Amino acid sequence: MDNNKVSNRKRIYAKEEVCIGCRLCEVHCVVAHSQYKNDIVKAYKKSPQRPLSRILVEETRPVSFGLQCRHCDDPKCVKACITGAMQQDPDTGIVTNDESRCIGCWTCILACPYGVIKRDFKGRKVASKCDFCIDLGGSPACVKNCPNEALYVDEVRVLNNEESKEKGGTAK
Amino acid sequence: MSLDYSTSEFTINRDKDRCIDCQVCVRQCANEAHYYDDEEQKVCSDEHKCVNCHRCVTLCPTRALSIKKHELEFRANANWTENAIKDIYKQAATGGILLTGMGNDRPYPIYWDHMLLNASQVTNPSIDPLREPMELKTFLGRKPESLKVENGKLAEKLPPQLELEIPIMFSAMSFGSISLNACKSMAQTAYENGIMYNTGEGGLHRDLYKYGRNTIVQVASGRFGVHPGYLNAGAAIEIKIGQGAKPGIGGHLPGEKVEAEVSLTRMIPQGSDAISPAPHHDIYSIEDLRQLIFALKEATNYTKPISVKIAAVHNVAAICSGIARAGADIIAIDGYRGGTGAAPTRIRDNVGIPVELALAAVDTRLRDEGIRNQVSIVCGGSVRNSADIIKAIALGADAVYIASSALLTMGCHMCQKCYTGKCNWGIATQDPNLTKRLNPEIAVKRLTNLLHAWSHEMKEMLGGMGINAIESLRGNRHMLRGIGLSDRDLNILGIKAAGE
Amino acid sequence: MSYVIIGNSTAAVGAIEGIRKYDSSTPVTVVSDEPYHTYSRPLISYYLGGKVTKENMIYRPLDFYQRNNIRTMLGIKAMSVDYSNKTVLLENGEKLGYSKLLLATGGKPFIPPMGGLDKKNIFNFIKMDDVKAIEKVAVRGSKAVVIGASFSGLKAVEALVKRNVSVTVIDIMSRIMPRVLDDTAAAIAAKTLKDHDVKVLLNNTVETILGEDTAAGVLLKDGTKIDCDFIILAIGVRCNTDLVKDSGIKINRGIVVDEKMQTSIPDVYAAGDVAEGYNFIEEKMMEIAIIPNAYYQGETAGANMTGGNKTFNDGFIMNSMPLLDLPIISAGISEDREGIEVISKFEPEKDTYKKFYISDNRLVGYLLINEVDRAGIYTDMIRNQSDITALKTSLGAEGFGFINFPKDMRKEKMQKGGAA
Amino acid sequence: MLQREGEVRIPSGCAISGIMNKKGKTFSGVDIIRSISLMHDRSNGLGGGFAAYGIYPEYKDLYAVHMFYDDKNAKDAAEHFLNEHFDVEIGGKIPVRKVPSIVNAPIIWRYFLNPRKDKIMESELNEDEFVVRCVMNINTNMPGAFVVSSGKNMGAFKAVGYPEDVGEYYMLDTYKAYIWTAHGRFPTNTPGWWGGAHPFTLLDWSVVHNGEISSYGANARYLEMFGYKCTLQTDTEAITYIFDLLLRRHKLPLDVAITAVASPFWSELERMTPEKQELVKAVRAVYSSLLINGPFSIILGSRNGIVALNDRIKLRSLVAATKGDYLYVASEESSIREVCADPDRLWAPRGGEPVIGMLEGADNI
Repeated sequence: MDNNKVSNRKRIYAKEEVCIGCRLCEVHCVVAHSQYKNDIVKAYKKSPQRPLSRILVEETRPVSFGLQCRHCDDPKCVKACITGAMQQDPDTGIVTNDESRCIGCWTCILACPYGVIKRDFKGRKVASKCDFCIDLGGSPACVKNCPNEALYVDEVRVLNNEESKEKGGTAK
Repeated sequence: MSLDYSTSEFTINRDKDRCIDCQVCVRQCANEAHYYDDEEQKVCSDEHKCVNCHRCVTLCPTRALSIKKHELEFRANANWTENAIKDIYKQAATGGILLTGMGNDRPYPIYWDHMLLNASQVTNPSIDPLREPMELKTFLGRKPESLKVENGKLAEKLPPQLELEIPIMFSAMSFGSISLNACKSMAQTAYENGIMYNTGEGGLHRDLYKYGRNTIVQVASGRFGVHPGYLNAGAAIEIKIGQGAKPGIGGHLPGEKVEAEVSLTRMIPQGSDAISPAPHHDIYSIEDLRQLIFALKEATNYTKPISVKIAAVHNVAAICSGIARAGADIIAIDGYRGGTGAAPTRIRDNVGIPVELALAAVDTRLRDEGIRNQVSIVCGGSVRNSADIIKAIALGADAVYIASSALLTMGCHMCQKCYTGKCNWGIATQDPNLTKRLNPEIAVKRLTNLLHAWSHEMKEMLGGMGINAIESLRGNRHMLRGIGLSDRDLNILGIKAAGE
Repeated sequence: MSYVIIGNSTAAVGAIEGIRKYDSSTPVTVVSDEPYHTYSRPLISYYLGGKVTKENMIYRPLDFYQRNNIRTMLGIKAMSVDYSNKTVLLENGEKLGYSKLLLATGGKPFIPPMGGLDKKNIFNFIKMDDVKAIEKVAVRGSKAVVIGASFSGLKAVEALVKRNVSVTVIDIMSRIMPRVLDDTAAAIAAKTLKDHDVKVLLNNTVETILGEDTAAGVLLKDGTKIDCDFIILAIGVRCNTDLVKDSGIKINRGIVVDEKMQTSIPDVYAAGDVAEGYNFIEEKMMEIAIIPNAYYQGETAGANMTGGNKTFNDGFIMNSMPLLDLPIISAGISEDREGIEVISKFEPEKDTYKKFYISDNRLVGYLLINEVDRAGIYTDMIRNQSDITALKTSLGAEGFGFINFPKDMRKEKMQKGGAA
Repeated sequence: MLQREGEVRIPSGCAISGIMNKKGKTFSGVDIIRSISLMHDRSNGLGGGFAAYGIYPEYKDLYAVHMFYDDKNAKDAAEHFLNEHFDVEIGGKIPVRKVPSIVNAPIIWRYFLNPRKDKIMESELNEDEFVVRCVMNINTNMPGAFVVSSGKNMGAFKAVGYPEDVGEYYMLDTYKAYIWTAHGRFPTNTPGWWGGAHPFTLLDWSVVHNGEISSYGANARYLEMFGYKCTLQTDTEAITYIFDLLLRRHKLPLDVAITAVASPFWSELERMTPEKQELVKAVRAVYSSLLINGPFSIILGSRNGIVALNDRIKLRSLVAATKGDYLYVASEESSIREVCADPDRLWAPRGGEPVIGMLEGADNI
C-alpha cells in the first residue's frame, strides 16, 4: 500500500481575501437541496418548505467567508451521534446525516469543531449539514456558483491505515 | 434645505416574478441603490443612487434586474440638451467644477473607424498564421543609425531596449487611483505574457517589486513614491508630462483614497490629498526636460530606456521632435480619448486632439527630420481592439498602451464614476469591502485571454496583408486607406482614400 | 488469535470499528446478555416518547456484524473470566477462549436504600427491556413518579409527558440537573417542566414506596404522600463491574485503564461506562459516562487489541440535552470554583443563558441554553486548550464564529479543514 | 490615362535569370537571352531588361551612365546638368537593332564620365555618394530624363517588350560580360514605360526581382530618412537602395545584410550561439524596417558578383546551379538547363538562404 496516497477525499476551502459576501453560495445551496434543482425562481417561490442553506457565511465587514462541513477525517459528529444517523462514507469521507433517523438531540452540534451543523426546525426537527451535493454530481453548488472563485474544492492527503496506526491517530 | 433639481438618471427594473429577495443586489451596491424593506419583507430600490454599473444586474441569480435610461424627458432642444441642462443644475447646486471619470465620451469622429486595411489578392499571397510563423516581437528604445559589426561580432552594444512579445502595454494607472488587486493583476499578466505595465504616479507597492522587469515606473509632477530603489526596480522609466484625458491639468487623489498602503507606497501622510501639480516645477522648457531625462539615466546608470509621455495637443509633432532631441528613448502619445480616474468634465471633453492624427503627424515629422529611429513611439488614448492596434502600427506606432480595455477586461462597466471611490467592481477604489471583489487570479486569466485573442486577430490581419513580422507594418501606410475623410485628414494621416 | 468483546453497546461498536480498521480477518466475538442487535441506549427515552420506532433504535445498520465479519452471542450472559487460561465462562457453560478481551459491560442503576422496592411497577431507566416494560403501564392519564431529576430522570420525564402521563419528579438536591445546571439555568429548565405540568419536588427523598404488591404511591421524607401508578428509579448509574468483581483486576469506581485502555490484567481491555477514563480537565481518572467517550475508548481499545498504538486521554464530560424542546448543551466544568473565571450572559426575555468557565486564558467549560448553535466551536476550544485571550470578549456574542478569531488562527483552522 | 511608374505604385510578378563566371571570364549575351526567353510566359511584354558587368573594359574607371530621354528638351537639360557636374569623356547613342515589337523608344544615350573634382570638393562627398546624389537629382527633378544605370564597367539595357526582343534590340549578343542578369516583367497595370522596366540599378548595383513585397511602405519610408528618393515606387528600386544602404554606406558584411532583409525567425534564435543571438537581435531591432516581407526572389548584381535570395518563407521560386566556374540562378530550372544541360550541381535554395557568387579575389559583394 502506497504510504501517502492522495485520497479521493475532497474538501471545500474558502479564500476570505476574495469572498465578496454576496451570499450567492447560500442561494445556490438552497436551490441544490430543493425539489427544483435547476430553477432558482421555483426553488424559492414554489418549495412548500424551502430547505436551509447548509453553507453559512460569516461576515464582519470587510471580512467574510463561506463555511460548510469539513468532512473531517475523524468526524466528531459521527462518533458523538447517539442514533447512528450521522455516518461517514469510508471511501469519499463525506459525512452525511440520515434525517429519517436523526432525532434532533444536537449532540453533533455539541461535537462539531466547526459549528457548521444547523438545527432545522421544519418538519421533525433534525440536524442539517453539507452533503457535498453528492446527488448533484460534479462540484458542489456553492463552489460552482461562487462568482469570485472564493470557494474551491481540493483533495485531502490522508495517511493510510498502517501509518496512522503507528502514528496513533489520537482522538484529539 | 432648498429644492434639489437633480433627477434620476436611470430606472431600475426589478421583475417581481423573478426576484427571490435574496438581497445579493443589496449587498453588492456600494451606492445603496438597493435595500431590503423589513416591513414589506422585500427588496426595493432607490434608483436616484444608481450609477448603472451593472454590478447588481450581473450578479442577480435570477436575472431579475435591468437598468434603463430614465424616461424623464426635457422638451426637445437640439441646443439645450439634457446634459447641458443637468450640468447647469449640478453646478448651480454645488458651485463646483464638474468631475468625471474614464475617457472623453463626446461624439467626435473616431479616425480608427475611418481607416481600412489592405489584404493580398493574386499578385502576392496572404499568409496563414496557423501554418506559418507570425512575429509580433517588438523592441522599444533608441536605435543607432547603423550597426558596427567586426568579424561576425557586434562591435558596439545597443542602447537599452524593452523587448515586448506583443506590441501592447498596460498604460499608467496608479495604485491609489486603482486598487492594489488591479495593479497586481496587470503586473502578473505583463510578467506572464512578456509585456509591460505602468505604475502611473502611484509608486511601487512592495508586493510588486518582483514584477520589476515587466514594469515601467513613472515619474510625474508630484514625484510620489519616487526613490532610487523605485527607479531601479523597473525595466524603464516614464516621465509623465501630460495625460490625454486632462492635458495641462495635474492629478488629484482625494485623501479618502489615501489609506495605509497607498500612503506608504506614495510616501505621503495617510488621508492627505495627493496633488500632482499641472507642470513639473523643474520642467518649464525643453532643456529642463533634457536635464531630467539625463538625471534619470544617471540615476540608473544608463541601463534603462527613458520614456516621455505627453498628451496629444495641437503642435504635438514639434513637441515630440524636441523630446526626441532631448534624449528620450520612447515617446508615449496619449490621445484625447484616454481614460482617467478623475478629471474636470470640461477639460476631458474639450482639450487635446485625436491620437490617430497626432501619431501620424509625429511619425511623419520624425521621419522628415531623419530621427524616427532614435525614438520609439507608443500611442494610447482609446485603443479599443486589435484592428485599432494594427492601424496604429501602420500609421507609425511601435506599440500601443491600453488602459480602458484592460479595465473593462477586469470588470469595469464604464459608469464613469471612478472619482467617487465607490467602484462596485473593486477597481477604482480602496474600500476593502470593494477591492476584494477583484480576484487577481480571475483578472489575470481574463487579461491573458484578451492579449491572446488580440494577438491572434493581429496575426490574421498581418497574414492577410502578406506580412509575417509586425515590423514590416510599422509606418507602412500603404496598408491603410481612408474612408469618409477630407483631403486634409488624408493628408495628415498620410494615407490614400479607399479606391485610390 | 481471537478477540472477544463483552457488551454490545457504543463502546463495543467503537471497538469493532477500531479493530476492523486495521485487522479484517481475526475472528471477533461479541457477547451480550441483551438479545438485541446493537441499539442506542440513550434512544430508549425517545422510543418511549414515540419519536423513534423500534426499527430505528439500531445504532448501526442490520448488516453491521456480517459486514464486519463478527460472531455474535446475544442474550447469553458472561459469568466470569479466567485470566490465566484466557477464557470467558458463559451462562450456558461454554468456555470462550480469547487472545484479547474487551470488557464493555456498561453501567448499572444505582438504587439507594428505601422501603418497598420489592413491589411491581418499579422500573429502572437504562435498557431496552426497561422501557418495554414501562410502555405497558405508561398509558394516557396514568400517574408516574420519577425519582431523580438528573439527565436520565428528566429524559424519562420528557418521554412520559409525550405519552400524556402526569409526572412528579423528585430529587434530593436543591435544583434539577444539579451536576450540569446552576440555579439560573435550573430555573429556566424548571420553568419548561412547569409549562408541561410536571410537578418538581426538590430537597426531598422517598422514604418508602407505598402500595400492596404493586407500587401505588410514595411517602416522602417531609411526610407528603403522592399517589402514582408506577415509579421510575433514575437516581444514577454505576459502573457495571459485576463480571470481574474480586477477579483481581484493578477496580476503582470503575475498571482502571491506561490511556491505551489496557486494564491491570495483560490482554484485557475495558471501555465505556464500565471503565474509568482520564478526564483531562479534572486531571484525574473518573467515569465519563457519555456516548462520545464510550465510542473513543472502544475505538482506542479495538485499535490497540490489534497491536496498534492508539491513545485516548482527553475525555471530558459533554452533554446535549434538549429537555422538552429546550436545548441545553454543556461541556467540561459546570460549577463555579476557586480560581476559575466565569463569563455569563442571561437574557430572561429570551430564556437564553450562556456561561463560560475560563482558567488561565483557556476555556475549561461552558453551558448554553436555548441559543446552542455552533456550540462545537467552544467544545473544540476546550479540547484543544488553545489560548483564547483574543476571544474572551466575543465569547457567546451574537453570531460568534471563526470571524471573531484572529486571522492567522482562523486561517490555520480552516485550511486544516477537519483533518483531526 | 494610366499613371506610369513614379506616379503610382505598380506591383508586378516576373521572371529572373542570372549567369556569372567566377573567374571573371567574359561571355556574350546569347545564353542569358535564351535563358530568360524560355520563361516567356512569366512576362507579358510590358518590360524586359538586362544588366551586364565587364562590358566596358576600355572605360572601366569611368562611370558609365545610360540615359532615357523623352525628348530633346529633356536631353538638353540633363546634359547641361551632367556637364556642370562631370567631365564627360565620351557620349553617344547606344546602338540598337530594329525589332518590330519594340516601339515608342525614347532617346537612348550613354556617357562615360568622371565627377568634377571641384564639385566633389564643395559637396564634401565621396565620388560614389556624389554620383548617387546626381542620379537622384536627375530622376527626381528632371521630367523626361531618366538614369538607367550609373555604374563602372557595367550597364543596364531595358525596354517595354519581351526580354528576348529587348536583348535582340540592344544587340546584347555583341557584348561580352562576366555577369549577366535578366528580367522579364509582368506588371499588373503599367502603360509600359521604358524607365519602369527592370533591372533597376544604382552605381554598380543592379537588381532584378520577382515578387511583390508587402513591406514596401515600411522599407521605402525608412530609406527616405537616409536621403533615398523612391521615385519609381517599385520594389526593385527599394531593394536596390536597401542593399546600397547596408553594404555600401553602413559597410555591413553581406551575411549581416541578408540577416536584415531576410531575418531568421525568433524561433530559430535558441539554436544560435549567444554571440550570434545578440547580433541577430541587434540587426532585427535596428534594421527592422528593412526586413523585406512578402514574396520575392531577387538577383543582386555588383562588380564583385551576384547574390540570389528568396524571402524567408520562400513564396517565390528560385533555382541555382553550378557548372565549372559558372553559376546559374533563375526562376525556373528549365531556363538553366536550357543553357547548361548537365550542371555539376543544381538545387533550390531554402527561404532566406542566399546563393552567393563571389568573383575570385573579391572579399565582399
